[in-house]
Amino acid sequence: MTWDASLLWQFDILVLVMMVICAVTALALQGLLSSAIVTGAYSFLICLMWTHMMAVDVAFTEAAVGAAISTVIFLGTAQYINRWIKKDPPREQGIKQLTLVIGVICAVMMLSATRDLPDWADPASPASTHLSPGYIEQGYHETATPNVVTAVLADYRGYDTMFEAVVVFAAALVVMVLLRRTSHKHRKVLHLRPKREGRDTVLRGAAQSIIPVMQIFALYVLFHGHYSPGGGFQGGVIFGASFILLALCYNLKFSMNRFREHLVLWCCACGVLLYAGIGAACLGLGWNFLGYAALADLLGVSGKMARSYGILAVEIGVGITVMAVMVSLYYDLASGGDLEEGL
Amino acid sequence: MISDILVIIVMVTGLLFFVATTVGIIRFPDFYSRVHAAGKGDTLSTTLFLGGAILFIMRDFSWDAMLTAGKLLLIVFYIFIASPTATHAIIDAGYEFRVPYWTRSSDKKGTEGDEANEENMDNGFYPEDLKG
Amino acid sequence: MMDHAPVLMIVLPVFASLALTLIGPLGHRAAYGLLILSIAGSLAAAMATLVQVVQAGRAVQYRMGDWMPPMGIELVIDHLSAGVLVMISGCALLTAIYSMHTARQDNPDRLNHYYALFALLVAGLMGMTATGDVFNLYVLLEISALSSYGLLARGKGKAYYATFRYLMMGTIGASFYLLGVGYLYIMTGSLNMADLSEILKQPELGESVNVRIGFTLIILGVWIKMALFPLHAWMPNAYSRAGTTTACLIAPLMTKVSVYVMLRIMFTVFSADYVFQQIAWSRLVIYVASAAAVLGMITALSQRDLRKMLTYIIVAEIGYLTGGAWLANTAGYTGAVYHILADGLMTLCLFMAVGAIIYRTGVSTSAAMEGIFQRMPVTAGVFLIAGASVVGIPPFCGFFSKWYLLQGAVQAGEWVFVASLVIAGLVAATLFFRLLEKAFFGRLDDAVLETGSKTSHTAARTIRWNEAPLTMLLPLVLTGAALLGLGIYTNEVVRYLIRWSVPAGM
Amino acid sequence: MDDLFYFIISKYNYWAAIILLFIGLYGMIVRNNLMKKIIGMVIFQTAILLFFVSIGVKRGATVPILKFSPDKQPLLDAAAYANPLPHVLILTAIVVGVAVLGVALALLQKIQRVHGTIEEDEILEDMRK
Repeated sequence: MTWDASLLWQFDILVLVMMVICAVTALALQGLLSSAIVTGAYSFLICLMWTHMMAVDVAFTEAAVGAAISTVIFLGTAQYINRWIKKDPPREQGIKQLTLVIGVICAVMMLSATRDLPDWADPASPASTHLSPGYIEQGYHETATPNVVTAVLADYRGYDTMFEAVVVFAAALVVMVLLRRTSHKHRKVLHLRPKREGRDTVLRGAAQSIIPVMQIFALYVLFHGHYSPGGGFQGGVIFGASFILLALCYNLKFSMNRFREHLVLWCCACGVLLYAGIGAACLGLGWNFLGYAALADLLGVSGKMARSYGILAVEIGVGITVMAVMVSLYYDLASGGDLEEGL
Repeated sequence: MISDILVIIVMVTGLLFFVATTVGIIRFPDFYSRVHAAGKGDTLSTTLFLGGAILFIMRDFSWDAMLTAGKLLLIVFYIFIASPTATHAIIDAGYEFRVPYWTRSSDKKGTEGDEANEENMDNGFYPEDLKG
Repeated sequence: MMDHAPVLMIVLPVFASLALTLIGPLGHRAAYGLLILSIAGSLAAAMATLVQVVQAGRAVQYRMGDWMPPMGIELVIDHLSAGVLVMISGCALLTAIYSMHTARQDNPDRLNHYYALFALLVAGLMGMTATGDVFNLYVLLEISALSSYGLLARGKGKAYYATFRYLMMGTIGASFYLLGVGYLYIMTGSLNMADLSEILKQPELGESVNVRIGFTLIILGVWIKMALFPLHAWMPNAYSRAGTTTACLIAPLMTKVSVYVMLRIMFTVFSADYVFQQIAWSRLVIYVASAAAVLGMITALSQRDLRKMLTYIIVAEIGYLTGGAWLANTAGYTGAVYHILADGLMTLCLFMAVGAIIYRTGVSTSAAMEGIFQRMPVTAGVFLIAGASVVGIPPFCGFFSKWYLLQGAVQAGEWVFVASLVIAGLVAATLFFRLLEKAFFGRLDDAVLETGSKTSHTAARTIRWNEAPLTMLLPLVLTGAALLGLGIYTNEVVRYLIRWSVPAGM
Repeated sequence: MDDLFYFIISKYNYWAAIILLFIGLYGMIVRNNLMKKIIGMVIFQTAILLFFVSIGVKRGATVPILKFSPDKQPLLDAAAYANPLPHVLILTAIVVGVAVLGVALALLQKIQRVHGTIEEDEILEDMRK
């Protein structure tokens, strides 16, 4: 019964308590804008927690996706909805209280059942001894990728990741099918905002100096994902965020002139096509779907290097899709679907 | 040893500025001064804190340490650009929406800053009439 | 290529949806052809796999990326999933053919994207059925869910709120499933279904309260997804407000695949022993299922909107399926699995027939049925077949699944379930006789006057014989024939397919 | 006393996940405003992700990126690295989460446009008309 001091439990508990406070606040606030911002803070806290749990890839993704993109699309939506909520109506409270009671009972049951869960951070727990040693010990020999998360993500469980790219692709399609329209007669912004044309040199100057660096950083994150935290998702999200920043600092049209709508949609599909196409190419070369080792002869390298290159290629596919999808979500949600004026 | 003390001094100063920022955000009377506190204090304290971290890393003078310190320096640099810009944008937006600013008289009337301001922002009027 | 059939049937629709997005504004016919081509390919691959499975007498495995199973993801297609896969791709193909006119009517713009989502939904459902990995199942569940949100929201006006509720409930269901998987993972360290079931055989895990919580959460999540009776509130509005093609695609398939997932979790990941001896909720679940069957049918009887009525019939059918699965004997299991196939076809047939009627009359209440035998004899005939099948009249497949279910219920001594099956059957009979009475003897003018719809008025007056277009009629007749065929070949289906998949310990 | 302390510090992470889970569920089911429901959904999903990542933590382990010895050989000691598998699953789940969030917000905008409100009771009233 020893406890390793390297896991600072005091720090964890502090962050977790703050997370609970943020969650309650986000649900309790009357203003929806403030709720959205507090949700962003919640995301940042969970990033901190995950970094401390040594899940750097996950924290990176959450910081980019949960804290940045989610908050932006929340705010984009907040332009088109009633921004203040009413108090919950008094009627129907009976059934809601019943739900509450059932919920509390379930929570207490689950909390008391944690006694039988393996201890937190126990190296001898089943999850740490059954599959994960295999990935860590063989992963490098089989895929030549030091970042085990990347190796597992894009190769061992590459089939999952392909469908994950398909999920975001589907989301972009759904949002577009739902919101996109060309007539402007229904446009109704509930909240007026300042027009940004021809103003604000400070913002533009800052954007001009940051955006190129962001894009280089995104490419670095994507291509260096074998050796450091990062990969297709993170790189793609950061690259997409650079276009969103452009739209925020200038205006939507300015960003759309650089990354047009049909090109965005085309990129959404192309990334998935690259991924699935590599899978199908492996199939055509006589291996199973997504067996990158099939590319060894084609590239003239050993099987494990072929897997490494395969991982890189599919990460690029994921990156393209995710980048385009994030931009597409922003375009549609922030402009209410008519792509005239954004956040 | 002496470098340790230096690191501690820099970091503690940074933390003090963090505390000051927090107090400022909570205690200042109106929107503009709060955002100002957040913008200035946050930038300075983050810079100091990361500066302390850089000094700490540079104690052993190796290539790896240099690399890490360089990355931290980049973070400091971009926070230095981004944070004041964001503050500027927020204050600018508030100004365009004519968020009321604090004067001695508004203090006497007992307007509690937050709710009044947020309501004002929500019922904001179009900035055209500012330009005229 | 035969070896790769398991993966081809999943990725072909994905490629089709990518192509539909990439090529851009194609003509309607090109998009339609591409969709049908890909789903037909999927069906062919599913058929090939079925033949392979039946010939080999064991499950076909496919290793993604050539990784050994517990490390990598594998597809496992056994007798149960092969049957369901053929059912899914078959129903999807029939719906795709059927969609020629209705899809264009429901989607004046963005038809390509509509079809792309259609293909993604099929890919998600196929993938859910074929996979042998519990987490992969979650990802594919979300694909099918997301694309179904998009398809359902294409309905007009009030569909948005119904879809939003569906999204909320669907996310709760999927997240419960994910949390349950988390509990299983923390206790076992594995995600592969076969591997999990090996590990879960250890007695100390069998008694662990956390494994039990994991099982409960997964089953609860799946129940929300399949709209078992008290959790069904999201379904009727979402389905009845959707466009015709969407309803024909989603109504028969989504819930049946969720039932399949329930069976997979109960009998492949866990075991019959665990579910019926150690969890021991069977009796409670059977009561709930009985209530679902009876109340679903009675609510259906009280509906005026045709599509809503059919949706409540689905609620009742889900009751049959759940009850059959939890009867804990071979006959009940056989009935449940057979009913997945039969009910998929029945629901498809009903929705298609109603869709055709709505397409021609423009009326969606039961008044549309008035005098339909004179105007649309083929559609009405197929509707009659489907109705007879739901009621359970012999040569059609609905009879046989009910027969097995009754047999199982009697063997298990669950008299409540027996009673509910009989009552639900009687209520269904009332419901369909009432509709068919209208269809035979109803007077056209009354119907038209009642709705006061000008366009259908003139249309009905001038054209007496007003059958649905051929692209709608053909799949309709094929489905009707399939209902009959499945009924006639019940013995073969049970002997070659279902008997093999009966879990040990029943 | 020591046992109690050990019990708390070996389980608190799961507790936080479960508490957040039910806070989110409360928001999704009980709150009347649809935006709040969506925020509840975000909290609900991240709570599950927190639970998953908690599984991957190992005492004395570092990030799952292989370290190399000076002679370029990787150090392949499974105990030295955190369990990578939950991280992979959660990466997938985060992206799924943002996809669902995007669709939910799009639906929200549509609801506002059709019904003129995002309060559940007012929408139901509007639909009854």
